[in-house]
Amino acid sequence: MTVANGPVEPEAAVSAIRSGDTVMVGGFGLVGAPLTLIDALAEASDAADLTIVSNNIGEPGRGLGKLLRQGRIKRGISSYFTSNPEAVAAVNEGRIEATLLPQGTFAEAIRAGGAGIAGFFTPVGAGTLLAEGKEERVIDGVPHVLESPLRADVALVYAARGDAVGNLWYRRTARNFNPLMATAATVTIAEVGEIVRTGELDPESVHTPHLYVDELVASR
Amino acid sequence: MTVANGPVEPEAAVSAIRSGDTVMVGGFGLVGAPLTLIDALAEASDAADLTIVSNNIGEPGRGLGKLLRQGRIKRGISSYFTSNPEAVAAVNEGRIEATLLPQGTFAEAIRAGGAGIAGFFTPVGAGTLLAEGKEERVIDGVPHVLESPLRADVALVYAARGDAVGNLWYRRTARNFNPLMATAATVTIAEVGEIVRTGELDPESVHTPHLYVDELVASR
Amino acid sequence: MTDGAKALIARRAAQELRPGEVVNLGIGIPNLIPSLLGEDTGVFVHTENGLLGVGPRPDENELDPDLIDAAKRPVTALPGAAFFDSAQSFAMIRGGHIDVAVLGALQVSLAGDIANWAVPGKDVLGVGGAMDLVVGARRVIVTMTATSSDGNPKVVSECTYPLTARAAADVVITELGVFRLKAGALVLTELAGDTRVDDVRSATDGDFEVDLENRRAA
Amino acid sequence: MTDGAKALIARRAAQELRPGEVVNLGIGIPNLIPSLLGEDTGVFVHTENGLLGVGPRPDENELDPDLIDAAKRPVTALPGAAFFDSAQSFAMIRGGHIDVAVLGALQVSLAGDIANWAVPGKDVLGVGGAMDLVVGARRVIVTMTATSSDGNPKVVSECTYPLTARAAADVVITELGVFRLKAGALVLTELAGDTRVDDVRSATDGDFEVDLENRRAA
Repeated sequence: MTVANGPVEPEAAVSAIRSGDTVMVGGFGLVGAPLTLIDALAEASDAADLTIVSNNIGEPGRGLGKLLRQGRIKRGISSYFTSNPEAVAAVNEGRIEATLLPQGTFAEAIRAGGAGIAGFFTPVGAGTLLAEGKEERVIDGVPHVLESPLRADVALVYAARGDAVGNLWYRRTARNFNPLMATAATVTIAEVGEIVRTGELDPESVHTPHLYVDELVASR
Repeated sequence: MTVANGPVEPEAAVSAIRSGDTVMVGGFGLVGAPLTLIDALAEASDAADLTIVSNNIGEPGRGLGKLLRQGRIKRGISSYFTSNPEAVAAVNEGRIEATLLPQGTFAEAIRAGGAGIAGFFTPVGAGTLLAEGKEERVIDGVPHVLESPLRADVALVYAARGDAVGNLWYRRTARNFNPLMATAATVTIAEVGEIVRTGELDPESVHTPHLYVDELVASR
Repeated sequence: MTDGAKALIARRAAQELRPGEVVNLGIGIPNLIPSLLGEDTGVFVHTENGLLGVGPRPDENELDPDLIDAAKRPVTALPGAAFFDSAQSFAMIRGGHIDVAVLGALQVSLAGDIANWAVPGKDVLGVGGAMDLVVGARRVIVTMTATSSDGNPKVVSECTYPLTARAAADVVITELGVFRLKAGALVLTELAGDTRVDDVRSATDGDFEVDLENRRAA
Repeated sequence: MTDGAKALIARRAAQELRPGEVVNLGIGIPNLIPSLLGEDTGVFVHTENGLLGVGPRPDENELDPDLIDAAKRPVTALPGAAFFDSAQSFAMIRGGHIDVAVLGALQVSLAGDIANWAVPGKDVLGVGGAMDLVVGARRVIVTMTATSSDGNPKVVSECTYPLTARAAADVVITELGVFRLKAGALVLTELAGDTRVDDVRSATDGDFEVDLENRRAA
């Protein structure tokens, strides 16, 4: 689809998130994280029991760290919980479940989720703790692990620029997981730093074509 | 790696191709095909028994159609041989072997080859002629086929612009399979329409970062 | 098959498209659709060789050899368009991001199986994006004549041509009417002009249910 | 461990890098390498959060919150740099397009197994790109002190810490010398300064071959 009705308020956008949902959140740490949307989710929604798919669970009291303090995260799927000591404590005290994936597998699984790939074999993690319970197969003499795609009910992404139909352009290393997550959710909500007229983004340089984007929100 | 020594002549570049090699060739039909490199391969090399991985086998007497007429292609891996009736005839007369893949599977297999993915499950082709001999698996109730990555000894790609270290930028629908193939070969040779100074390409808009490119050739 | 009948099928197919949808159009009848869509219908055309936002055919001084569609015809790109590589393009298709694929077929079974890429005994050397599109698009609309040039029904109890995918057709539009897949079976839901149900039965191999809807205003 | 010893390890590691190579640098000792490389060494630095062509740390008026490395420190981008998303970045890593990864470790076994992401009994909640890098990079150079802060050897017969990958270390550089993986086993190939083989043996858990090369000029 595409963005139908122009930008909406963040509070309205995040009302798409229901208790029990799986939510992808872009960003590497807080860089490229959709902070306006996360704040709206923390302040204007009471959706709980969320499964969060994000490389990190924010920082203490910042970004996803807010939702963590509110006790609204049931499970995290990440490559690096360690960047938020409160997330580590929550896991160790049994308050949230944790699924840890190698960062490349995490990224590839999200891409697979958006690309209709139902599983892929990677050599990364084979023979380690992180392969436990997963199918292993030796391919061309090398042990591989079968990894499953990741999908979400809602993806929250941040882009520096977006046009009115929802084409997105990311800036520098704020790109990271955002373009992948935009492809892998039933509803993708894009927080945009600067909303430009349709036609202003160079079609060769659109990082996320609009067919992946459902709602557009201006950063605050 | 990166482009070490600046642009080379096409004849020198294609001397990397040896008899029996697998060669990927970019382009959708002739759009985005590296015609200077193909001509050099046809005229200045006698490498034979080639396996060609390309969406099409050129057109009659044009592009890869030249190599076909020279009898230097042993096998084609493509999604659409039909665009060159001489390729169809060569297959039917047993002069070349043909492996046909759905176009999306063909593209994904090349990406997988460049991305270190040893196999992937796709629903496309399941239960059809093109799944014969392949492992099938029902995942979430849907039949899937396990597809293997494609790799090559040498990839020949075309980009409208490239800088001195080998960053590439493709123009419009001439992009197609070129960026994928650039990632999936032991040696990637890029034919470039316009060679610009390093730093002239916008780092947000580089389509193929230079670590995928080994040799640079100017289009004739 | 007259051009008029093809235009009729294309016109009916165009009515299936809704504003904001992303549509991939196969060769043949589907390619008549763009000129039938008015300006600002809000439908976005995707072509699998790497463009979302296909515009009208260029006039001579707009011709650009780097700008073609999947049928290798020159096209233009509309404001808001984006270019991408083939892996990304098919990730869109396979990942369910194309709302509608409109395509021709050689046969469609009454279970919605589609055969549209190969004829038995002939070369099976060109599949292109056919399989990806019928598996991946959220809605698959088949536009075809009711019978082949030698008079055989194309809606059949079982496909005899090599399959493209099983249970993939959501809507089948011929010059005689419209079938929709309901609970795993094609149901005749609409008759074209003064066509009668018996006309459709005699052009179809196999039995089907009839559940006529009010034809929406054309 | 003095800063001087760390600098010694980093300097020796920097000598392993060749012009034109693409290098990913882990946190700790590897991060001392960029300032040791002269201008125009022709080495390109990759950071897995999405940049090829990492430049020096910015001064205050160059600071850009959108431009960081994988350790989340501000960096700059050199001419010829490219930005990309995380799937592409790890496709580069896993696909063998990173020539060298230089990284720290908790333990390396004499078979080249690396343990560098988790300590038993502690949280195993952060792996980041560690596994991808040691599996995917063409050459893996481990830079670490010979012994842990509590005096235990870090080159061991068998890793007791959770593995990152098996047989992944190509070169191990400590303040005492250099090991290289040859035929599946670490071989001591170089001694630092006036270090003797026995010094290395007493800082190592397990037996290893010695095959000293002439130390290249520093």
